[in-house]
Amino acid sequence: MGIIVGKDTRVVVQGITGREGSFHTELMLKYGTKIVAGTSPAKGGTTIQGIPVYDTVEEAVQKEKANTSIIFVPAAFAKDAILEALDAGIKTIVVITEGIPVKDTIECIAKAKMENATIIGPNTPGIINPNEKVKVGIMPNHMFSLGIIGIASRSGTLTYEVAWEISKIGFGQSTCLGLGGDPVTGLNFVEVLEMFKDDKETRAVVLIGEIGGNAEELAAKYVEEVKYPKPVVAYVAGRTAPPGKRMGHAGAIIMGRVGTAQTKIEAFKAAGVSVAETPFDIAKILKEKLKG
Amino acid sequence: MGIIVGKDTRVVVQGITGREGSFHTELMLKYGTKIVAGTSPAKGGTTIQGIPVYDTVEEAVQKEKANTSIIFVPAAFAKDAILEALDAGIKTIVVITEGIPVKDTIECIAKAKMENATIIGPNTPGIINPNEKVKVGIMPNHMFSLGIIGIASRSGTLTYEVAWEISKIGFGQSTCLGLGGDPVTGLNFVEVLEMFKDDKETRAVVLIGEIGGNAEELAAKYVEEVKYPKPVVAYVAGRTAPPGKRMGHAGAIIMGRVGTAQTKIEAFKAAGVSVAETPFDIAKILKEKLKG
Amino acid sequence: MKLFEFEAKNIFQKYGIPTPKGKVVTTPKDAESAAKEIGKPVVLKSQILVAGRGKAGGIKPASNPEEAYQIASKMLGSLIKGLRVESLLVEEKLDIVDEYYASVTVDRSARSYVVLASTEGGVDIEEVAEKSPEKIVRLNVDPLYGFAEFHARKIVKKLGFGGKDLRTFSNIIYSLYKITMDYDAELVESNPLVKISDGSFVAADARIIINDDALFRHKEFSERAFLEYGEREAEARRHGLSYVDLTGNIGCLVNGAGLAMATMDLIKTFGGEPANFLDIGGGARAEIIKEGVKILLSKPDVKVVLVNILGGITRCDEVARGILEALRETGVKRPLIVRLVGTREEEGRKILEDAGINVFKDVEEAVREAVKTVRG
Amino acid sequence: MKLFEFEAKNIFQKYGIPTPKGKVVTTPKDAESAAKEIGKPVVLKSQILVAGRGKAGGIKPASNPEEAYQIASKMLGSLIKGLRVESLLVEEKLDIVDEYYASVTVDRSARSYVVLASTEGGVDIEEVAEKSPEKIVRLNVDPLYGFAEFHARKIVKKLGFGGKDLRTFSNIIYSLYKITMDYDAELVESNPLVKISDGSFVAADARIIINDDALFRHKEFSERAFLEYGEREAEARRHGLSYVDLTGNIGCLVNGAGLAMATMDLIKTFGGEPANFLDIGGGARAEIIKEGVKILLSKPDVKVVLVNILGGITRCDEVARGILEALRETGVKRPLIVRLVGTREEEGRKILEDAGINVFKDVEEAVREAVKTVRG
Repeated sequence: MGIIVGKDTRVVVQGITGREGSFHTELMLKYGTKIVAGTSPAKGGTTIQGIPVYDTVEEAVQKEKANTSIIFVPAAFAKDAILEALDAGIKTIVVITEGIPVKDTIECIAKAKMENATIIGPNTPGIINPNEKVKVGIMPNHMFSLGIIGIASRSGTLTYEVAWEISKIGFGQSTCLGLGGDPVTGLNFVEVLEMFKDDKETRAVVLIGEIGGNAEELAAKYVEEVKYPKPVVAYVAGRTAPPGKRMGHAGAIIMGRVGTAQTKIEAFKAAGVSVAETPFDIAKILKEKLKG
Repeated sequence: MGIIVGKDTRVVVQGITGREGSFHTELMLKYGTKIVAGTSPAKGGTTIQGIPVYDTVEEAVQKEKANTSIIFVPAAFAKDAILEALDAGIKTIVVITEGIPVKDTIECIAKAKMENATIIGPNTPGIINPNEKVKVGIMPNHMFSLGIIGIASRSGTLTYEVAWEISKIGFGQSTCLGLGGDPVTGLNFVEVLEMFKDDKETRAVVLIGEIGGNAEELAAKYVEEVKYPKPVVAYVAGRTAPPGKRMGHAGAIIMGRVGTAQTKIEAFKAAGVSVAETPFDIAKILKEKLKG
Repeated sequence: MKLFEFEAKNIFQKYGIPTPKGKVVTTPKDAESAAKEIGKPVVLKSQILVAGRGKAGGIKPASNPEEAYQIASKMLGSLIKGLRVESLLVEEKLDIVDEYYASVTVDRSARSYVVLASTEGGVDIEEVAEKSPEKIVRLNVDPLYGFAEFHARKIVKKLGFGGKDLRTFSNIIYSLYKITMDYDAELVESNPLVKISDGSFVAADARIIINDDALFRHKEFSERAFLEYGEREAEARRHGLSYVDLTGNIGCLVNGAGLAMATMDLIKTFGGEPANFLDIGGGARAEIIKEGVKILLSKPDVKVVLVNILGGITRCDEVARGILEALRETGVKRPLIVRLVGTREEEGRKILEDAGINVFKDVEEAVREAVKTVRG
Repeated sequence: MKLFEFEAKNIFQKYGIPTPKGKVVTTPKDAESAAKEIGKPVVLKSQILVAGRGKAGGIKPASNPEEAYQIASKMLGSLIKGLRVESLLVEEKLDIVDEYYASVTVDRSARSYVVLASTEGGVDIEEVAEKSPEKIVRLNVDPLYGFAEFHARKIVKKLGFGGKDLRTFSNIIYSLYKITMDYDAELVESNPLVKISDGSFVAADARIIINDDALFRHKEFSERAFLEYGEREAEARRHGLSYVDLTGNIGCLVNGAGLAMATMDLIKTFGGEPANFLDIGGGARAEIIKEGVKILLSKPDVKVVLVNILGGITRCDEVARGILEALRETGVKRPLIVRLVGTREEEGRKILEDAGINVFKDVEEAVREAVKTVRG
């Protein structure tokens, strides 16, 4: 079990011939991920790490039954890659690429919704399910271990730190995914919380947030409203960070007075979510919550 | 009965304050059409011919329960007017305006389809149902009369000639509508034939085609395929007309060798459709077909 | 509105589609120096807005600058398919390896744009379409979804391309689509799109037709409208009239395109030959009617003028006044046959009858009379 | 990337949104003649890329050209909110009747653009948003449907406008949306958008922020990037590093924005103060690391440099090499505390330890050490 990816996940790597694409294909294969194809327009017919490379995602789906895609193509071509995956019928798309124009992201997410597909990212480290040995992402393999904690994070390396701590105390992870570091992403905390709620393997959920946006505030509201049935532990980075670029008055108008570490932490606390002071406290709190 | 418009039709005139809009509002009212509102952004609150004018179609729908729109606004603003009508929930939109860019028309028709709405036109004289005294269009009132013939036409004045002949022999019309003179229109012959098929009041159907496009050929194919249960009489204008502007090779490729009066007439004849030599023969053929 | 080949090629270049090295010239001297500058055999292509100029002698090769001068002297100023050659495009002669086809146009029945491509480019593409339709790949563009680069790759992939060609060809197709959208085109076509000996793709020919109805969004072309039309047709269009020259001797002026065509067909049925197609549209005022009649009277072939008006928005009295003004202004005396019914019919009839012009109520009668008149 | 007010206003004008008569000047003399040209009282507005310049003295009225000269002399070259005033926008003083608000921005949680408008424009708009949210009309744009003129009219209608104002205001809102799309903007805002005494609307202020990630599509701005940043921040961005100056004395260099913020928070938790935020991103090479360290060492406030690397894509040996090169190149001697784990950890550790630098494995330990170091 776990969420979004599992043993039936068959991955096509879009941009497999690039530096990052080929490097991480190797690491994903090592982890156990079923990489069934790669794409690179104009390089169809070759192989990389023993994986067949096609010109189009359509071929990867038809010939190799790929159902999940991970995208490494440069930002300028990412929108096209995502739309191609959607068109080919891919239902889970992990977008590693950073620097995608927000207009492109917005369009892709809307079209994904129309196709009932899930976009993870952009600018995400991806998703990993240690129990089923599936990693569709770029996180360091050894920091994750079989387990029961669901992690959703807006961060990359910070997530690895936290996952590692959780691995060290023996809880491990059911699924860990990065929502992506961009302002607009395919998944938010609430949607992931919903999925973890129904996942039998997940015993507790960790949310790693940061300043900016109101995803944390909405997650807090959700936890409270549905009386979330599993322990939720949150950490919010950026108490000492400068406020992000201010989006004129409009930013303040659409979000209200939210978006600082303080408003997020307060919202979590008010909703009964345990808030960790430091990333290293998360593991300690989990121990507390799950003892007995 | 009849198709598309009837006694429940409640019309909002978009562009009611313009020369054409106000002139034809008067004529439609005279004919018996239930005009319930007009719109003209910035002129809301006034009245024209006793009809309340609103700034938005939304108000016309909410306050006057309009369910049908007729559009007289200039070509440059027509797309916006159509989209506004769709957004307000209008399900039948008659677009009188001529000269709308084809890109705009294509977009509007696609969006109408999404909303399950019907666009008649653009560049149409509209639709008239003499039996229920509803005219949403600009055709001369006195040329139409109560009756049993369904007419679908790509033309304007030529339609009036034909309708008049049919009125003179006493058959009258169940519904007469202009598909519109533009290359891309919201309705085609096949769709109208389908509607007339199920209309009890319509005893025979007249199709008035012209050179260009393949709407007539498709109609012929349809009549043959469904073994159309009512007599169909066709006339095709343009046997002596010069071929229209040639759309490069592409035009020929997408349509094949069709589009001339000859191909259309042959297609109709092959499908068992009676083809009139002149517009004035239509009434004679109808008499023949419906005698007894 | 049709663009000249060189205009279309400039746009192609702006969108990253390679075109042959070339220059537009209006004198033989310039043709010579253009050929010199290009520095290899060239092709001289007459810039006229009509299809089929190749077969009509509008495209000629020249192996050196002197020859370019000679050929240009002959071509410039000559008439091809009735249009005067005002300029030539002098282009490098390409070392063609293969000819392809690519276009974007409007698919009327699908109510969408359609993208077409084939490996069988060249003048016979229509025959290919008929005999081996599978050799032409077509993709209708969902108007709400749009056309993405990957769609172009799907098309080119289906044509059997891979490797670098896949990328190059699909980039060109994507650009054709972008041009279609940005310029409100009804047609953007390259035939042939060629592969040359170094393996690259070049648009050997380029055609763009802009949707007339969208010209208000493309003011850059407004100055040069009507160039694709003959003199009378251009004059008609300047007054918002739709006019096409034909070879008969019965001049027709009708309101409505369908009725105009039906009138012409009737003329033919009764044994006559229409001299033209002329639709005055809906609601024309006397001034416009006058211009329409004047255009008909300006054509020496026209032996009789047949006016067929079914007044709806168009008012018969306006028509009558326009006719009389045209006759007065030109002073031309030709038999005039008028059929007039509908809005303000009585007023119109009176105006004409007062001027001694007979007015018909029935179309067939009027047309018969016109045919009888030309037959003498 | 923030655009200057005058740049934003030029774009507004191009899209048909009226802006005050005005001119950008860089000398008091030019300010004087601009005021003369305008021929009535003016406002001098410092062109700096930071919000809140009004309250910071960056906007001043002048009733005549001489006064404009005087004020410009003082404003030009002065520092406002840490940024030097290089140019002024000299604008006619508007005869304001009413102040409105209109903007388009990205709604993160709705994953769409959102259009906002209010009759309560001006500096207090945020307070209005909080206390009387009903006074602000908002419409989220369906990304697949787009935003049409009628949507703009719906918004303005909801604000209570009718008649000519309805048309004018909604045209402006539609233009703001078009600018947002065409320029890949994250924010296009006019606050206040004012009605002046003749009843017309004028964008008294104009703000545009372009999405940095989309700058590759807007080459026209590439030359003038980074102007909105301080010197060190601009230098960092030139190397693709994400840097923000803070007021503490512990310089931080971290891979990953989240980890960087968490590191800063830890510093604070343990009683220290971070001197900056610096995220080197993923997979940085030694060269980039070197530039990052150099930027930290260039800041006199920095008493200790704390490097926190969790190597995934980033390789620890590259980090180690980058650090040493920076130290060598600058010759600056400051205490250096390094936490290094992950990819090529052993190699990296060895390189640093060979150079006499202590390497930590645990973040908390490293941070504690850094705080201890600055405390002496």
